[in-house]
Amino acid sequence: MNIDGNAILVIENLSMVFGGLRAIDTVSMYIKKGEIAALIGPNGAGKTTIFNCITGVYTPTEGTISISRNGTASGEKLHKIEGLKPNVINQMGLARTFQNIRLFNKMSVLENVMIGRHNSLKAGIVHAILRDSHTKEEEQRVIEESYEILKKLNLHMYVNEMACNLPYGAQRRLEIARALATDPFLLLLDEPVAGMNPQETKELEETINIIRDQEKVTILLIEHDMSLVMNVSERIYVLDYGRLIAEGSPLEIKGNSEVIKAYLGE
Amino acid sequence: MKSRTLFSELVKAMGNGLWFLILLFPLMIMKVSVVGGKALITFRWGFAPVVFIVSTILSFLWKRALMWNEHRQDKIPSETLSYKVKSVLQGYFKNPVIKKLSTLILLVFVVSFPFLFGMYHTNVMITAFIYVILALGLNIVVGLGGLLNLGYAAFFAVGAYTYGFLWKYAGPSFISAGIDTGWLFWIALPLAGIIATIFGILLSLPVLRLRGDYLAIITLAFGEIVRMVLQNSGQITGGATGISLIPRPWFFGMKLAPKQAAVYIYYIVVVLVIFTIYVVRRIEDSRVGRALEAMREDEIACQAMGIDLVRNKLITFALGAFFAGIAGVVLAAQTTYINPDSFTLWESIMVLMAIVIGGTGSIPGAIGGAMLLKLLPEYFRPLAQYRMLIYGVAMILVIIFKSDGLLPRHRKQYTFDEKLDSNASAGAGK
Amino acid sequence: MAVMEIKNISTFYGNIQALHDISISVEEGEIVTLIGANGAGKTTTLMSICGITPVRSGEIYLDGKNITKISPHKIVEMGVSQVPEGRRIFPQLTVAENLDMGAFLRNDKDGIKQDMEEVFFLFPRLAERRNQAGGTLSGGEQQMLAISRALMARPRILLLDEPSLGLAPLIVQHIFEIIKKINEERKTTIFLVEQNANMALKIAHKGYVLQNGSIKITDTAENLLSNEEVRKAYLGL
Amino acid sequence: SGGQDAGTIKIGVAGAHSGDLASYGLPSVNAAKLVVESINAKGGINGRKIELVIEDDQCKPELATNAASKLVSNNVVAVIGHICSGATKSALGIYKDSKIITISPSATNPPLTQSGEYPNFFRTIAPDDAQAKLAANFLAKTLKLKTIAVLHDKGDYGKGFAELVKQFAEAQGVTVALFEGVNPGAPDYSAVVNKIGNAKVDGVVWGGYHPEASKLVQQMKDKGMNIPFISDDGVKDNTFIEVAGKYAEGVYATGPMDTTSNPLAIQAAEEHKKKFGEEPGAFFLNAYAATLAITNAIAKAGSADYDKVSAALRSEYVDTPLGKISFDQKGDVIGFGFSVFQVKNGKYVELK
Amino acid sequence: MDYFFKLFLSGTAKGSIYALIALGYTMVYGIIQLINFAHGEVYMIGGFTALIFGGFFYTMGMSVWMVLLLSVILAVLFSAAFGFTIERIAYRPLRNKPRLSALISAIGMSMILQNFVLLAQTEKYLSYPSYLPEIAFLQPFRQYINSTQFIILIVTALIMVFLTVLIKYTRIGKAMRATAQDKDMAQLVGVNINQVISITFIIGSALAAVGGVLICSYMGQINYYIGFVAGIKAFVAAVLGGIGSIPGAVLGSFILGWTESLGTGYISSDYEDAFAFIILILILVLKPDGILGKNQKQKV
Ligand SMILES: Nc1ncnc2c1ncn2[C@@H]1O[C@H](COP(=O)(O)OP(=O)(O)OP(=O)(O)O)[C@@H](O)[C@H]1O
Ligand SMILES: Nc1ncnc2c1ncn2[C@@H]1O[C@H](COP(=O)(O)OP(=O)(O)OP(=O)(O)O)[C@@H](O)[C@H]1O
Ligand SMILES: [Mg+2]
Ligand SMILES: [Mg+2]
Repeated sequence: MNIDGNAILVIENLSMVFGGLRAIDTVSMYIKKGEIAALIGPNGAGKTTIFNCITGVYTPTEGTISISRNGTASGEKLHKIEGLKPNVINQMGLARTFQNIRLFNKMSVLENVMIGRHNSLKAGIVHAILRDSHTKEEEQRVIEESYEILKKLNLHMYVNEMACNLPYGAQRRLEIARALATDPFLLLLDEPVAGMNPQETKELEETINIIRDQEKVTILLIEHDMSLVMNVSERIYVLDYGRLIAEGSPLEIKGNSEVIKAYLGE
Repeated sequence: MKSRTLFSELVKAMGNGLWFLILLFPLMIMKVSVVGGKALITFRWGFAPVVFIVSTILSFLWKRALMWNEHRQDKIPSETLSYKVKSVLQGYFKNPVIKKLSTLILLVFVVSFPFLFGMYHTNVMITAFIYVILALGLNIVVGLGGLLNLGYAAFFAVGAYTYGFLWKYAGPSFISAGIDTGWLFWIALPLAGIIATIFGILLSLPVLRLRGDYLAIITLAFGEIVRMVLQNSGQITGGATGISLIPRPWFFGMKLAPKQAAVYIYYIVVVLVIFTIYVVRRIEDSRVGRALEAMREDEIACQAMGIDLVRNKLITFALGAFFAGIAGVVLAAQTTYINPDSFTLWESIMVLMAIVIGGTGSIPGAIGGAMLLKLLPEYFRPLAQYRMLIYGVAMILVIIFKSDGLLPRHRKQYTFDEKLDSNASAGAGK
Repeated sequence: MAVMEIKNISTFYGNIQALHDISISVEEGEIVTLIGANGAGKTTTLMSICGITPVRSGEIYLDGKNITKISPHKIVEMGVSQVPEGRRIFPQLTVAENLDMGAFLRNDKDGIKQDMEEVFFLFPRLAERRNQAGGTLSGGEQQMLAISRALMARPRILLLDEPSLGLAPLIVQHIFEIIKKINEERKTTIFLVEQNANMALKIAHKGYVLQNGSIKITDTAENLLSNEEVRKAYLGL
Repeated sequence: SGGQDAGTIKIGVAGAHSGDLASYGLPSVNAAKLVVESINAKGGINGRKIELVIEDDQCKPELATNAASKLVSNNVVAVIGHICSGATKSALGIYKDSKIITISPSATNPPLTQSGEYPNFFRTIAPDDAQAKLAANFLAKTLKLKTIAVLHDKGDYGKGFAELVKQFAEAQGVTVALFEGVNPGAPDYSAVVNKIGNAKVDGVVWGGYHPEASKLVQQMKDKGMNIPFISDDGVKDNTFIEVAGKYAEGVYATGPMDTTSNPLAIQAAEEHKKKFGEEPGAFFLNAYAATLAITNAIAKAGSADYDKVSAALRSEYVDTPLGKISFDQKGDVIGFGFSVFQVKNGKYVELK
Repeated sequence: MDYFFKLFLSGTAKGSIYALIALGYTMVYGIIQLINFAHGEVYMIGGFTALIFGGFFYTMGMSVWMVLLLSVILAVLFSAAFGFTIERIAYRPLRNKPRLSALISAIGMSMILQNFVLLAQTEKYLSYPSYLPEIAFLQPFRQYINSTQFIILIVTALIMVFLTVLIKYTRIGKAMRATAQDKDMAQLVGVNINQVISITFIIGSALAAVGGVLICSYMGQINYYIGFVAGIKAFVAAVLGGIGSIPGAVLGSFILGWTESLGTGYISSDYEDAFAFIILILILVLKPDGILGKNQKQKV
């Protein structure tokens, strides 16, 4: 594959087979540092499955997935990540949200984000039992950091609410906040505006831009809401029946007849 | 209208009474005895009206109770009596003087217990406290980790046998060297904790990817294997005969009569209970505890947050095992005699029951549940042969009318005090 | 007479009130839509109708019969079918078995078979996945299955909770066409909850706006589409 | 020591009264009740009525300590029990220091008397080694078996007996080809029965209780194995014959000497049937004898004083369903030993 | 080889005994995810009821066949009624409560039933008459398998087929599976879940009674405690085979039976259960969802 630019995620000839079904069929794609890219396609095209392969939920049948935190152009080598455990992959700097919201429902909003910060803390069992001043400081710090993250996503007014009591749109944003808390360099969003009304969708659009610009986090998103996709993304990959059928800028994709036929309609 | 519903309820209850009369007929009214290979049946007609009337009454009350129970949570909590009482009490206990005072009273009571109530009650309390340690330990695994463990008695056995072996194998050399064998207890206590922890880690390593009941059954299997090894390796473990005459703990070189020894062990176990509560509370309320909480809620999301599930589960198993090990040593010291019968599957189930009835995950719950489960049958003794029957009934009643447990968990939630905003303070929560 | 008449219902979750004195009436053959922000109580309304979250006060009538205290399966027997929020596919049943469950109360083997073919025609994707376990379908496929399952019951009244959620643009249009079609051809009464208020109001006859558990506006769909308040809050215009 | 409550003399009855071993503990409660009732009906001992304090230990050591301390705080002067050797061991520590006489109807573990640790302990049953010796002699000398299989139920009692038989039999030149424990309560023993067949032994020894024994003999006969089956007094119980039926024929068991013709035994069984409506269960007669012995000793001693009563137990003979018995210095029963029995025509017949 | 064959057959016989109990167990377990500790007690009650009615009819002078038929039918009816009642009292009020609560209720129920029978009947072992016929053509093979074992094996097979067909193909079976997976949704397609759950308990308990009669006949004895041990083994077998899978429960039972039998035959019966548990551990480590269990892994 021919990479044009500073790639931080490179997928080569990825295939995923379930029983007899080829859900992903030799897909190759890459994500450039600092961009907002989108992955679209009809239902059941394999978008979520690609996310699952990247984040270690599935081990791909064939192909490689590699990352490079600073980008290939910096001279940094690519690290293969396929087949690693989800928590290891997350620690390497990839974070995701889920198509069906998976918050820790019975924990507060603050705590959800604190869980995201888990790996930036050190205190183990012994520290927990002794609770020395260092550990106390650390706990104090994580609360403050978490609050800062909530503020960025405009969730700070809910800080002490139980996650399950939040409005739907806020829950989606909390998932993003929680993912951001793990300090990723690449954020994978699976249908971030599904179930949101147009007003909320607009707000999230802004948030996504802010995350990219201020936090310097690269974003890859899956979405069926074309207004969002076309507004925020710089590059779009289109998947159909597990195969890549198009790649390009929003304008190019909008005009691509194959994409119109398979996906966009009209 | 009202009297008519009451009437129809009564008719229904009588219907139920009839149903129970039929249902229980073969077992209650008929009685079998086998003589010369032939089953002889006698009829106890006298029971028939009793069964009918008792089940009619019970069924009527049961319906009422269930209805009341169902509508209980409809009420706004702040308007219920129990809430009002609770909040008044809480108000009192917020007062530092009262808080200190009541802790002091409790402490004085606990400390003076052996002198107030005598040896029998002290002994019973020791048994109950041993179960409190077990319940708190298992609560880490089941309540915090969300892992159903049906083989917990194995770690209890490891602890008890650590002490037993120490006595059996090192005891003679202690005696010949002229050292008081009472020292062995103090060596066994930390050693058993460590060995049980190692067992916990070793046993859980291969099985932690299992979920739910599969994990439960595999821990059950481990528990049973440990017991079988203890039972069948007679040369080493004493087999079914067990290990006897285990020394009581050393107390400044004094030989203690059973009465004094009971008091002494009582104090030891009280200190251990306090230690256990302290450790469990700290862990629950830490980074590790938070991760366990999240793991119980959603394993997949938890992993996506970079949390290593296996490591966390391992920690819970190891910690749980540690406390079981310690409790085992105390058991061996109290009974001075151990055999595999004290570590059956039933024992694991009892500890599990203690924490569920107390309130899964709740520390006061584990304490209350363990006390209840161990004290009830003791104080049900006057009920003689009806004891276990009534015990079973009590379990069901408690769990149906307090299905989240008697003292359900109120997790301390991490909160952020917005008024202080950036010079934020971490807060004690709700 | 209204086919479905909701009179002053209030629903609670434990001690939290989710619905405050709601009244809705749906005429035979109508498409009625219920719109509202997240957490307004739309799902709760649907679940209250079906008896899953029983109401604490008020009454619900179906064909003039009071169904307020009736158990859910009996209400379904009376011809009410729902596409619930979150799809609620039976995860271990195959696609075909899920559809079969939709027709649980029907006895006409041939009719069921025919309807199944029709559903597969509407959603070819499902035909391809016929023997796959429901739980492993993609999000959108599950949504198609949930809609199809409800159709399999041949309901007289169809309750839809955000049917377009997670569907590709092409399919979203398709779904609304299907809704319109079964309303016209089968004379099925439809009660539609949607985030996509724009689309919903376009096919509906009448609409209700729900806010914090209370009905705020009731009007014809046309009027609602041009209502300033609605346009701002729910149509994002 | 206790018993100062001038009104009544309290006697404890402890053992498994619930749980899986209840069937071994409850008969002793019945026995004690019957004896005490008849004594009280006659005005009690020296004018004082007897009161029973019944405590359940489920045969668990930790519950036994609680039961024991409960009895101690209730000021009992003596305890009939406990039933299982393990529970007895953990309870004895408490009784010993509180000077309470303990008479077990069923705890056969040899060290209980032989170690000399427990001067307050007596039993109306012979220790395992006595019966094991008898069984080993019988199979080696009388039956002249060359190779045997020894099975047990892994329990304290059964396995103890089995090990001793093995030891004594080997000393007499018998080969023990198979020595194994089986799971008590299992529905089926055909695998181990096959193994016995495969081992080509000419006799089987069973250490344990009758429920398993009857399954074993049934499944052995079913597979056409007609070799001698020798067991212990856990099997020398009429329930065994009831349950095993025709399969019981020919089974040997060591057990307390035949006392069926003893008028007291007949009377005790009748009393039981009258009061409880069924045949008495395991260790009933032993418990009956134990209760008679202790009440007699108290009567003879003239008070409930520990030293006097234990002296009386050791010196006085008393008529019981087991015969005229007394106790030796260690606490083992005198005047009542073991014999070998065989099931003939549905009855245990003592072999002379 | 003959020895192996004998062991294998006794393992099969033992396995079919476990299976007879495990089938009812796994059914209830599969539908409401409840480890029904009281199932073993229903099995015991089935055995007792048949003994009691059998004894009664026998003294009335009925023929052996009639006694067998009537007592089995009554045992099945009464056990089914017990199952139904137990569910109503102890499990239904806990339907939407944490799973562990229902488990505790089940343990409590098991204690109640055990002690009830202990008090109402007897603590002693009772001889269990076998009314089952000797099968003539099996006589030459008595060394390998006896008539009762053979009948148990056949009945197990029949019940397995019956349950598989019931659950896979019938309307009630479909309703059961739907109820198992999502109770609310099942109601929304018209399933009366209370009825379905009751029927599940009725069938499961009726099967337990059949097991009670057959197994007690085979053992030749009964006592109030036989249910507990049997229940645990059945639970192990059911999980080993895969939760909720009917053929899985049978296969799991046979694997337990074979392991125990061969382990006893070639190594030692001292560790009979240990072999079974080691096999269990090995299989579950390799197949975390049981032998025939479906992969429960959630799609995310
Ligand atoms: N575990 C699995 N087993 C079998 N098939 C699967 C599994 N997971 C996914 N599939 C199939 O793979 C295909 C791709 O699914 P995926 O969830 O990736 O789709 P998607 O592109 O995210 O669709 P949507 O937009 O509807 O969410 C689907 O047809 C689905 O049925
Ligand atoms: N199971 C529950 N327990 C407690 N409260 C609940 C529960 N389900 C819903 N609620 C609360 O009831 C209110 C109404 O919720 P409902 O799900 O009906 O809203 P909705 O209009 O369907 O929203 P959405 O667009 O997010 O689906 C919300 O405030 C919600 O938090
Ligand atoms: Mg998807
Ligand atoms: Mg909703």
